[in-house]
This record gives sequence, structure tokens and C-alpha cells, in this order.
Amino acid sequence: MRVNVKLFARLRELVGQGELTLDAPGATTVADVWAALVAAHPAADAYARSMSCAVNLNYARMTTTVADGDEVAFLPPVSGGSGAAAR
Amino acid sequence: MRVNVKLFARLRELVGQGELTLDAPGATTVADVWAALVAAHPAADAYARSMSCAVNLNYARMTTTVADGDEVAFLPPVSGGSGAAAR
Amino acid sequence: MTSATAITSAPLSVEAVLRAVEGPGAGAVATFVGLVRDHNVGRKVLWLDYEAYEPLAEKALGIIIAEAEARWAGARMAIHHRTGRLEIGEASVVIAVATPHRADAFAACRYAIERIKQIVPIWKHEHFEGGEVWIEGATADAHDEAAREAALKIACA
Amino acid sequence: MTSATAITSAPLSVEAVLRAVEGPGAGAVATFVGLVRDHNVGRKVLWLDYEAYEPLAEKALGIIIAEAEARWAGARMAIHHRTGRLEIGEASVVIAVATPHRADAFAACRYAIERIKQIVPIWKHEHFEGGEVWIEGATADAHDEAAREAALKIACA
Repeated sequence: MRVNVKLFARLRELVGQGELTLDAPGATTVADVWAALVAAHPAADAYARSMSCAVNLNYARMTTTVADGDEVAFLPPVSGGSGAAAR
Repeated sequence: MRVNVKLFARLRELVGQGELTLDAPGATTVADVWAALVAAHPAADAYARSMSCAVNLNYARMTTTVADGDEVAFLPPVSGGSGAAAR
Repeated sequence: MTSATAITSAPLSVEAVLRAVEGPGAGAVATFVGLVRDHNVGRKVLWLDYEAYEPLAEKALGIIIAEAEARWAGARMAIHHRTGRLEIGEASVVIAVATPHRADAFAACRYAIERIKQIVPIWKHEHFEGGEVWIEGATADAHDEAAREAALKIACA
Repeated sequence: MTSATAITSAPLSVEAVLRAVEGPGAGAVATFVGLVRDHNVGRKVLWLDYEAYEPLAEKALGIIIAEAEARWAGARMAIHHRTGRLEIGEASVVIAVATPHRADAFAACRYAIERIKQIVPIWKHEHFEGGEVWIEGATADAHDEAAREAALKIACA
């Protein structure tokens, strides 16, 4: 299976690209796609516990199923909104 | 003693004028000025319990002393701010 | 930089009030705009007339700003209030407050509108379908500490 | 009438966001503007770069607006968020919400900024004196009910 992977912010920098086509033979879930990404780009593993994901512009879970041609995005913890510190 | 009295909103309407010069012989406090006003314009008495006052552009009490030529304002309950109901 | 306080019969500008709170150190700006509603307690409102004791009203806005800037560190606040005849949908009051952090901006802005309704000598004459009425709220006394505490409590809830 | 949601590299306009919430029945409008601060946790900030997953970020703003309009009766909300390089003092996000009564305007506006920081896929790259760092906050999941409850609790405190 082939999916289009989108990466952002520091995760994008660690992998060295923000968009890539990933061959993930036998992959059926987002977790499988992530495993294939980490296999190809071990640096991505830094986000294994903190990233979330989206499939075809819908927030998803690691257990969400993926299909050939899907856009799978991995999202580091977000920090939009105000420029001020959180309080 | 002579003071300049300022009236607003419904209190102004009840008295029929927003500004008047009031002769209040022997008056020493805002309460005395109010009494002289009510004597001259009994309709003002409707606000005896709900109005507040200011002397020379300072929020005052009924016990605040007044002097000849002072500007004494009587304020009905205020309703500035949003056009919406209070909640 | 526009004035931090204004009592004016001209239409209000949010941008003008925002400009009055510009400056270094700000991370958040909260604004509040009060609008003339088309209905009030079941009455169809036609228009409102706002009457002010202008010099004391402007001074009262300054008192509220000083209170807020003393309570919330680094806050800069501006308040413009309109007078005269206002049509439905027009802005009667605009508050802006800039602070380093957002929680303070919301709290200070809420405090300001509560205080305005407590102490500023401005009166609303409502013209509705079938009549007119002076709206009367709080007895205005800037020295009433209980009122001030009540406003703080709402703001900091 | 401008769009209720926008993810844009152009400077934000508070007036444009306000126009997007115009309409009948409103008595109060609360707005929130997030600004780039000159300091962050002791660092002198030089500028920020905001990166967005644009189509999902715009969708996320729409989700937040739908949540707020469902929670606060009669609310109309708009949110514009900027991307790219922002200098100190520039606005990164503008929220406006119009409601019949003021308490709801403040609550809905506060809710929106809290939710933005929870779920919208936008990332802040801080360039400070001596280095740069990606700021990382919440793990973004629009379906996380505990996060949503937390935002509601802050908004309605």
C-alpha cells in the first residue's frame, strides 16, 4: 500500500521533508504507517508518544484504518493561538 | 448659599430642567441641597432613596459639605454600558 | 495613539480603542463591544438615547482603568462610550485591554464592563414599540467597596 | 460579511472578524487578539514563524465554532489565524463572538482560545536571542472529550 504522509514542525525537520509517499506493504492502520515511517526515518520515533494523527483531513487514532492513496498526517503537539505563554 | 444643581435622565424630566441655580440658605451638606431641591420641586422626592451624588465632579455622600458656587449633581441609578439586559 | 477614555456622540471605532492599548509587553488583547439589542425583556426596541454627565463619566472611566491597571500587572486599558441616539446594532461601549497573559485580559475586560454599569453616570432611555422608559440599574458610587468586590468576583470567577 | 474562518499569511484585521459575526439579536461582542510577545519564559523573542496544516487547521476552527454555537444559544463566532513570519506585536489570532448577553460572549471567546491551543494543527517556531525552538503544547485530538471539558471549565469558571 502507498500513502501520502504529511509531517510538520519539528517532526518535519527531523525527517527532513514535510511530504512523502510511503510504501507500507500490508499496512492497514495508522499505526502501521507510523511504523513504516519510523523504519525509513528512525528520527521520527522521538514523537512516538506525543504525536496525534489525521487521515484525509479527519482527526484519527492509531487504530484508524487507512487505504491506498490516503493522506496520513502526523502532528506534533500543537502551539497555535496567542504568542503568549499558556497562562 | 447658592449652588449649581445638575440633574439627569428621569430625575431631570421630573424636575423639568437639567441645570438650575438653587438658593439654599444655611445649607452646609449635600443633604441640605437635596432638601432645598425637593422643597422647590417635590417630584424629585421619587429619587430620595435611589439617587447618588457628586460635588464638583467628585463622587460624594449626602454628608459631604458644600460651599457657595459648588456644582452638585444628583444621579439616578445608572445604566450605561451594553445595550443588553444585565445578564 | 488615541485617547484611553472618551464620551462621544460619534460612532465608536474598535480599531481606535485597540490603538490606545498598543505598546510593549502585550501578549493578549481582549475587547468587549456592547451593542443596542433589538429586544429587551420582551419589548421590541426601536432605538436608545444615552444621556451622560460627561465630565464625571469620563472621569469614572479613568477611575475604572486605574483600578484595573492596579489590579492586573502590566495591563493597559481603554474605554470609549457613546452618547445620544443609537440605532439597533450600533455600539454603545467599546473596552480594550492588553495584558502579558490572556487570563488577565479576559478578567480585566469583564471587570471593566461590570464597573461601567455600576458607577459611570450614563443613562439609557429606551424607545420601544408602544412607549419609552428610562432604564435604571445601580446607584452610582465609586467609593462603594462592596460593589467593587462584586465586580472583581464576577471578573475573576 | 467576511469568512468565519481563515488561515492566512496576510496581517489579520479585527474589523474583518467583527464583520463576520454581525447580525440580528446581538447585545455583546467579545473579541480576543493574540499578539507576539517580546519575551517568553525569560527569552528575548526576535520573531515567530507559524506553520499550519492549513486545510485541517481551517476545519478545526470550524469545529470549534460549531461547538461554541451549540453550547451558547444565539452565539455567532469567527476565528482568523495567521501563518508565516510574525514580528513582535503582530496579531497571530483574532476571535470574535456575538451573543445576546455579555456573560456568554466572554465565556465563548475564552472557550475558543483554549480550544485553539488544544486542537488546531498550527505550530510556533520561536526565534529568540541566541537560538530557536519549536513550541509544543497539547497533543491535538478533536475527539478528546476530557480536553473539551477542560476548556469548558476554564470558560465557564
